[in-house]
Amino acid sequence: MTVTVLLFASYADLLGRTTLGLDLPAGATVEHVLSEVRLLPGASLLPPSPLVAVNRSYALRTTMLSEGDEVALIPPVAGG
Amino acid sequence: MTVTVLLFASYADLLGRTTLGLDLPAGATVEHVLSEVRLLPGASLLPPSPLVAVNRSYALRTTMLSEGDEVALIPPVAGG
Amino acid sequence: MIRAAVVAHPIDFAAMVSEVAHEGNGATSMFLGTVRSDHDGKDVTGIEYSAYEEMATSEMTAILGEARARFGVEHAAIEHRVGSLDVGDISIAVVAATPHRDACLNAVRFIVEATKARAPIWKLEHYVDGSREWVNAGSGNR
Amino acid sequence: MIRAAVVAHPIDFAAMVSEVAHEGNGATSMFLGTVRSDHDGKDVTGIEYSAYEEMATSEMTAILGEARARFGVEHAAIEHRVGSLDVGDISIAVVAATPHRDACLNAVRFIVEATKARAPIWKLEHYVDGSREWVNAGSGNR
Repeated sequence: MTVTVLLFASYADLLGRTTLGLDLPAGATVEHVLSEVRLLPGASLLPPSPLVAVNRSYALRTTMLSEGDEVALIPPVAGG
Repeated sequence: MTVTVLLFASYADLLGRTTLGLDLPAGATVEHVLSEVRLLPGASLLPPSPLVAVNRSYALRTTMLSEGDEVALIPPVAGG
Repeated sequence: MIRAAVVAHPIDFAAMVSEVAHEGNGATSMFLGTVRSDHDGKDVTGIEYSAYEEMATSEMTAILGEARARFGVEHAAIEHRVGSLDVGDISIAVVAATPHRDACLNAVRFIVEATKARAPIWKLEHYVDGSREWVNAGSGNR
Repeated sequence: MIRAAVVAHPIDFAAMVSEVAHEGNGATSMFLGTVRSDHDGKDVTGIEYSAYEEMATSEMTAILGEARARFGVEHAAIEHRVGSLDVGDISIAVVAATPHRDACLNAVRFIVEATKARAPIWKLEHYVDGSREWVNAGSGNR
């Protein structure tokens, strides 16, 4: 299945991109996405446990993904 | 000595006036003013211990007065 | 700057926000009191506010000074309107601006509550049935 | 009504106050966040705000719903601006109106704090020396 990964702010700067398509095995979780992202150049500076959202809601590392899901890595927020 | 008494809101309605000049003996206190005011028609409906201000600051019943002081009886406030 | 006033004209809260603006401030908090259409179940048509104006001004100025001492608020303003107000009209506006948010949020609450408790201001409510009543603080007008 | 939005234009807080007005409300509370000229001692020339807009909007909408459940706030709005802001520009505005004052004062504080904690929004500060830095929440930007 295919999921779209979104990167923002400092994470987008680190990885030099704002979006990424990933092909994952059925039953893949958020953890799988993080493992794939860590293979990218620049990913060594990501924190050990970045916040993640799936389809615009905060999610766990164990959250199961489905075809077409939008998975976002959320840097420390600083709104206001 | 002469002091000016100011009445506001419900107290002005009760006593039918907003101001009153009083001639008091030297050394008179807020208590003297209250005693004089209680002689006015309508004063029986005043509360036993109305708030009083002297020269625009809240004062005690024992506060001593001076010539020309402005003594105000302050009904329960309801600003905002 | 701090400024307190009793005014007889409509309150321009946007102008007050501009007044407390300062490039060192990252947070502005405001409170508006408005005339409600009901009070303790009675239909209100309007409120006549009156004040011991000189004392109300000096009491509100003192309250702003206390807010400065307690919360470090250097930029704050308060206006209380007097006269005949209709439903929806603004009776009181308090604004405060500070570098960080806690100070201005706390200060505005303090200023509003102290003003309601201490400023010599009164309101005569007019009801749909033609009756009028002096409102007693604490009788449901929080 | 409750309404949350991420906007790319200057925030019109007076319009938001009008938006939450209702004749049953006697109290309106507002918070504005503005760009400060300094942050942890560094001179700031401006801030670039960015957001995961769809999620920020849904998260802020959820926060307004929580404020309704907790404080009974039926009329509230929040706007967060994105893009390049100068010192003094408004980055966030929260307004809430309720019958009595405690509810709107508490609700505005809750909404501001929850939004800062949860909405996926980031700021890149630009300093006088030409450097830029992603601001980490909790590093002095309360």
